[in-house]
Amino acid sequence: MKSDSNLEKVLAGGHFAVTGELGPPRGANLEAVKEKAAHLVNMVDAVNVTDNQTAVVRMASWAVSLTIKEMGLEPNYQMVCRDRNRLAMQSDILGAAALGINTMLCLSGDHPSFGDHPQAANVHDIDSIQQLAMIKGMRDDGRFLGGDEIDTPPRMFVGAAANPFGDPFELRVLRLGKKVAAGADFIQTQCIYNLERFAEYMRQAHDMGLTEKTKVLAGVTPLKSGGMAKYMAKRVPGMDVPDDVVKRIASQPKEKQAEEGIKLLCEQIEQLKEMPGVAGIHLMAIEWEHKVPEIVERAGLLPRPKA
Amino acid sequence: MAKTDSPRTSNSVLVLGGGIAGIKASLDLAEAGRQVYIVEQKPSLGGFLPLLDRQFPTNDCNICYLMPEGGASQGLQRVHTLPMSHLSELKGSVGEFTAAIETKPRYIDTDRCNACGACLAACPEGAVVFTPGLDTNSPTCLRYPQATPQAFSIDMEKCTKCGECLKVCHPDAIDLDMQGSSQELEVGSVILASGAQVWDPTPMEEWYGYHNFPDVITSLEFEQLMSAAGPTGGAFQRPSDGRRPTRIGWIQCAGSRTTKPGGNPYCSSICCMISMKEAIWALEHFDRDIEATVFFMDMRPMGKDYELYYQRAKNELGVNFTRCMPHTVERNDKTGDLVLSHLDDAGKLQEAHLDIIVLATGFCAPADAAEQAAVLGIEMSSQNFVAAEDFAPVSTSRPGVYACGMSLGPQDIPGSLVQASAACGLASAELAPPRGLVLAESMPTEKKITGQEPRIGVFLVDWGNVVKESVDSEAVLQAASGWDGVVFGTQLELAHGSRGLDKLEEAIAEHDLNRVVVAGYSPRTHGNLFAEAVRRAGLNRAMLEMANIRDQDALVHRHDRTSATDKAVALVRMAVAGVRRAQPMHPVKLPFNPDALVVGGGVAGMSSALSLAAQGIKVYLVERSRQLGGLANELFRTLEGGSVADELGEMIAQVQDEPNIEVLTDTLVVDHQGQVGAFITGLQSGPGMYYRQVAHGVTILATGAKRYEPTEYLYGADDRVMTQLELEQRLGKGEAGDLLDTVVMIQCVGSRNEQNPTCGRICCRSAVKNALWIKEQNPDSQVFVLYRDMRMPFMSELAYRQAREAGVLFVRFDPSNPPKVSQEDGNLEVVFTDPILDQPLAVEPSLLVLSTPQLAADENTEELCDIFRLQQGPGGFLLEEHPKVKPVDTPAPGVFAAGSVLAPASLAEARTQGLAAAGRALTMVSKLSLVLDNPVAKVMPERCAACLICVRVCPYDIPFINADGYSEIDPAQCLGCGVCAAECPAQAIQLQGYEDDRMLARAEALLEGIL
Amino acid sequence: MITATRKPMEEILKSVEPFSKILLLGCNECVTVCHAGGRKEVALLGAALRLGRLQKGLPMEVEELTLERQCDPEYVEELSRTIDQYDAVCSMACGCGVQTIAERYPSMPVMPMVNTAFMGASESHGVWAERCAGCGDCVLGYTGGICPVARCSKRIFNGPCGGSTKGKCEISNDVDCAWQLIWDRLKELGQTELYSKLMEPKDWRTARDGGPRRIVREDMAL
Amino acid sequence: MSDFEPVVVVFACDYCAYTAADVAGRMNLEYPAGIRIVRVPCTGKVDSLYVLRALEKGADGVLVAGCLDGDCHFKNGNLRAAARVKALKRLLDEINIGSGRVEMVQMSAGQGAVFAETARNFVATVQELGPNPIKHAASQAA
Repeated sequence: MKSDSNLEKVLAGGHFAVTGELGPPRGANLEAVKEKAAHLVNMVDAVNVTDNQTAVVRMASWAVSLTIKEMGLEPNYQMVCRDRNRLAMQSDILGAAALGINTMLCLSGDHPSFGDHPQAANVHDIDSIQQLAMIKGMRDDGRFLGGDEIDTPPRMFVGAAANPFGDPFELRVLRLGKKVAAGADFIQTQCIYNLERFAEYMRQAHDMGLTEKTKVLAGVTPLKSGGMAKYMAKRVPGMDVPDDVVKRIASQPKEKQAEEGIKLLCEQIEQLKEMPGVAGIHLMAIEWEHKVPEIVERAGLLPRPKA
Repeated sequence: MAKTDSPRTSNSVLVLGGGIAGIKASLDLAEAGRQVYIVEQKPSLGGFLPLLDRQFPTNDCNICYLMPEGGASQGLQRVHTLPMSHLSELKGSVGEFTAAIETKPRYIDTDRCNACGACLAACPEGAVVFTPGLDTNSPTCLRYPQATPQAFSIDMEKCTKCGECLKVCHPDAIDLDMQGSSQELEVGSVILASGAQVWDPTPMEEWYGYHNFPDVITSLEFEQLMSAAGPTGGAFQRPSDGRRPTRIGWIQCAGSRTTKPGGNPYCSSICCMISMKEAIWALEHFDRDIEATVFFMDMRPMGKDYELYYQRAKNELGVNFTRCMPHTVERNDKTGDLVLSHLDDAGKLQEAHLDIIVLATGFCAPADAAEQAAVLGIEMSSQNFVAAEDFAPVSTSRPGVYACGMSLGPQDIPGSLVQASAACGLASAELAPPRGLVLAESMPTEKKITGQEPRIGVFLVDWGNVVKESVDSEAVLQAASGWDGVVFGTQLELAHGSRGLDKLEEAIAEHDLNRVVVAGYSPRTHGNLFAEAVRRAGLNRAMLEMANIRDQDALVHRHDRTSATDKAVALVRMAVAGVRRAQPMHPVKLPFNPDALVVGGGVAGMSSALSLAAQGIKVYLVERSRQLGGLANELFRTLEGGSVADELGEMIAQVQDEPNIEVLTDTLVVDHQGQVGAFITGLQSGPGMYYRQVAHGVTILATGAKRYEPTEYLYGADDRVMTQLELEQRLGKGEAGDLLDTVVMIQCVGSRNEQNPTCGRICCRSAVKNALWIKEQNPDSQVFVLYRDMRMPFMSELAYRQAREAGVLFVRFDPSNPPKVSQEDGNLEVVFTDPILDQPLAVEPSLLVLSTPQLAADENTEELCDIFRLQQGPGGFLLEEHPKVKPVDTPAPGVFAAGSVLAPASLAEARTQGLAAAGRALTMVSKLSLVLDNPVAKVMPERCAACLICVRVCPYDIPFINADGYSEIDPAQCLGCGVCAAECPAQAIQLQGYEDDRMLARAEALLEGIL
Repeated sequence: MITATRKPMEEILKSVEPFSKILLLGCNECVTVCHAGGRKEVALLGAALRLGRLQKGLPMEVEELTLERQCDPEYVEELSRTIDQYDAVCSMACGCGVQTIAERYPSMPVMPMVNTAFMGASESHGVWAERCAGCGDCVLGYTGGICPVARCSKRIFNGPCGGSTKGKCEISNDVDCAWQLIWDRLKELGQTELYSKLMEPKDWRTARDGGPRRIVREDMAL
Repeated sequence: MSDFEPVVVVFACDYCAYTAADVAGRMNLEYPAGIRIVRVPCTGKVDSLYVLRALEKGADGVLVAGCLDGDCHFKNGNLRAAARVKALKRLLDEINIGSGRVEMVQMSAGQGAVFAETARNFVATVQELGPNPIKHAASQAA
């Protein structure tokens, strides 16, 4: 084992993994965090704790990670390249590791122009792939990026995000390959709605032998309403929501749309379970944490394996 | 046109007659480098023109554009004017004529006389003759710049040799013993332009009371009566008792369209327009209380868009029109009223009481027409006008002798000018080929003025005294005299005899001026005229700046003398500031490509092509369709009965056999660039639309019109309803037989209505032609022609009469109550109102014929306008440069137009315009080199940052960054728009004449004193 | 080329408030080419300044002059004889020019009239776009001649990020995705294998992050 | 400010507006005498500087008068002029002279009536705006 990560163990055990997601609060209110997190206990194998997602300032990812760790959850500590240079990153990683955080996700981060501080300088000292390589190097070679040796290297199970649907499509698998090469132990993908296209992506990844070297968790998000479906389809960069999906949700009466969304989600999860190379799902129920138990229940993903 | 066997060695043409037709012919020829002898029997040139106060349809005076002085400044020295002269014999044959000219004594030496007028004042007998223009206060432009030549003459019959004049003549120009002279001229061809004379109402005075009643006058006399320079000095009084007339009546067709002895059977064509012009002018010039009534049989405004002029006169300007048969004029001795009795529309006798009656007298052949024809050895028509044919409209029976203007019959100015240019084209074909002519440039070398302090002369030019009316000229000159660099200022008076331009040139020499401001006319209209004068005085043309205080000040602010004067001062100050910084400009000379592009293979286009080709000019003749001939292909015969097919066939054959013409059928024009002398036009040919470019120096557009597809009167719904063209087809092929039992023709279908207010112009003639033809094929057939006005100009009136005599029934209808056509179980019925019986008549025709107009081929013409940067006028027809004085020119230099692309045209008109366009083109093609004197952009290398901005913004991709690393602009290609100069971030590019410092100086001078 | 744009008039007018006679100084290099500070722009701003001040009722004398280059001491030296007659120099050059003036004439206030923008190229008449960030360690050889540092919003060296959509960047449809361009060009060049090479974290010392940069040519500088 | 008679400089293209102005004169159409026309070969030649200088010298308004869209004798000079006028308007607002004092107008050579009407209307607009603000300042300074 590379780490003490629960996620690593579940995946190593060949189980179909389930990860959740949790957005830190825009304030110093820990209770809110705990309340949200409570819904996820025993429902998922790890919880991504986002890092100033969509470039909006939130409670530090490492702090929230520690909090939910105490609640018995496995935090997946996210870190974006936008806000830290290589020094800050490495020191935070050492701190997190020291306090028992075992899982990390490397990301570029949304551009500040989307967030609440568009005027902020964006660091991008290194990019997410370089970040992966850096963490792998710290863990396996026990060396800082600068080359110096580390006394007690951080034992991190490190993953990366991937968007199968960004353009250019042909570059997507190649880039996945780069991330694997850089040291991604697992991959969490962007929300999948177009399963055919995703299957194609997985097939290519499989052909390149990537699914051997890494564990791919397919990102899924329940569509709460026709409006949300449309928004995802039109507005979110690099998102692929097929028209029939939008139609299916939107065609329902308002009050039935959420239910339809969950139904659709469960069907998708069934298909993903069957898809070669898919090692699990990453369930992003943003501001819908309380629904997670129902979803995993109905998707037949319970009980979660005990590590 | 079959080539004559002229040796083509001479370069001279004899022009007989100095009216506008003769003048136009002379100017065109001179501009084309030809030697011209213009022989005029009167003491001075001008013909009727100087006697007209205004000309329709613009109702202003275009004399300065038509007379030599304003018409064309270059080439004038090649026109030799022989006044008081006539042709006594014409020996030899085409290409090598010898003309014997007799000149009467003038008793005044034209070279010495400066027309100061002293002799006229001194002469007790009024024997001194001088034909001034009419209204010297005309609010238009330069009045008749007194006579050309600038000299008086003496009428020996009146002269008593008292010798008074000798005393006062300082130039010592008078020689009372002067003898007549004769000379022989060698010329290659001859153009007859001796015009017509006004018909004299005397023989019909029992009808019109001319002579019997002093208040019955002719239109020309009325014209003078209204004129400030006329007998009443502008006071509007009637001859008999000096009372101010309020009820004025015009009697149309006085002496025309009549079989009465002393009258003329034909229509004089232009009297309708003249009367309307006079009526409108009377209403505008004098108070609105005037009641102007035109008594007419048919209104015949025949020229392009003249119908609109008629509608305006009737509906907007308040001229009354009474349709009637004028009968006799009596005088009520109690009231002094003139009483015109006339038969109204319903045939009832009516009386009209009037203060003045104006006889719209027509024109007839000059008294000596037959005599002159004998001398020339040419055949004349029954009416003693030159006998011409549709396909040879300006030719005479003697090769090498051509005719134009009223010697071919009464017509308006544009018609005369078009014929003049047409005759020039043909006459030139008999001369040495135009290429290779070296045009004499007799210009003094330019003075070196670089480094000199500016010595500016300010000249106020106010020919016609328009500016004075609203601007205090003295104050302007006064102000100018105080400005930096202004050393001289004066008014250039043309009204007092001497040629003002000479004065200008003298002043430049006398005061050693190196810069000139002319305040008065617009630089657009008169810039060239004065630039030439400045150049003649030894200065560079660019040393002139014009202040537009007439069109853009005096004429606009007539009710605010103070402001107008202030503004004039500002405008002149601007010009002075500008000219102070003027730099000499040196024109670029480029080889002139003589080849011609003719677009449109109809009669007009082919005429142009043949005329040019006959003079060794290479012609590309482009036709959209598969075959040549255009609309004429559907015509069978002319009104006179000649065969169109034969003539057209021969013409097409000539075109195809002509080695100088490259015919491109199935071909479209797709793009066009360059300037006159160096055009490049892109063509696409054949089904494959294969693209090629042709280089040419001039362009002639003759793309014709399209036929109106009627929607009225069951057309298309019933086979018995057809257009005149379709009828002509049937008649021509002899397929109409059974249909000819009862024929009804309806005129003005698709014209003179809201959708198309213009007149179809030739539909009346088509109707009469076909009506006669029907009668010819089936004498028993009943033919009705339902019309609004029968418009049968000149000799076609005779055909109209012939048709009536042949039993064709002409029934007038009112547009408010048009004929009604219906069809019930197979029976066609036409119901119309007979004005005389004033009740509806129903006819069941075997054939219903609609007289439909030609319309502008809109899409096609619009495309053309895009490609050649031209504009469309009312009705979508191509807009010529000037409807009066430049009828076949377009605003684009080197681009001419002919035929029905300009307006619906008859065969003869299309043919004439085609020849005319060729004649106009020759004035350019004869030039060996193209002189580009437009301002061009200049780069200051030391400033240039080689930023490429100019390269990017130039609409013609002319600037480039040269080997030395700065922008270079080829003056030969630059068209001088100045965009590069305006965008250059380094201010490294300056446009000649519009340099930044100069523009800013102008603006500042214009605004001086405001802060 | 260095690009710049004129500052808002309000800011400019405020910055010259204290002065009654200024020298408005253009530069005939980059700022001329990008229409920010050449003779033409100097004349325009000059007129605008006079107008703006007259409108406030505080006329100001504006002397207009454009130097060949404001970032070379020799050219700047031209001012030495006349500069004392002005209350201030208002430079329309890029920051380099402004500082060269300030350095040479310590006692003379120097006001920038333009905002220096970026190193760019002209895309068409009136359009300039950033092309180089001056990072001091050019990677264009590996990226098909398209710079990820200057043209990717996230400076990603192993891009594109997930936000790339139809060739556009996630921040705006008007911004091309540099990595789409890079990839297309690499395919064009048949060099797609260059992509698979993992790009190492960049040494930013050669860029601004290494502190103000100088170039000293031993073979030239004595 | 009713007795205020604005002075307006018109930069008129030789091929259209300048000709139209001549036509207006020959048609005896009236417009205020404050209208003063400067001839240019094409509005594309009208440098923004000319407009500013005119205002600087006390003009109350400036018209740039060019050909109708698509009719520019030099293809697109009128469009460039229009673009410059747009930018100038922004600048004039920035310095409180007012964007309303400069306008781009378009007409064809024959439209004498259009010229006269345009001139009248613009003068009326400028009358509303009042005199060029620098006049007042200048008079105070003096």
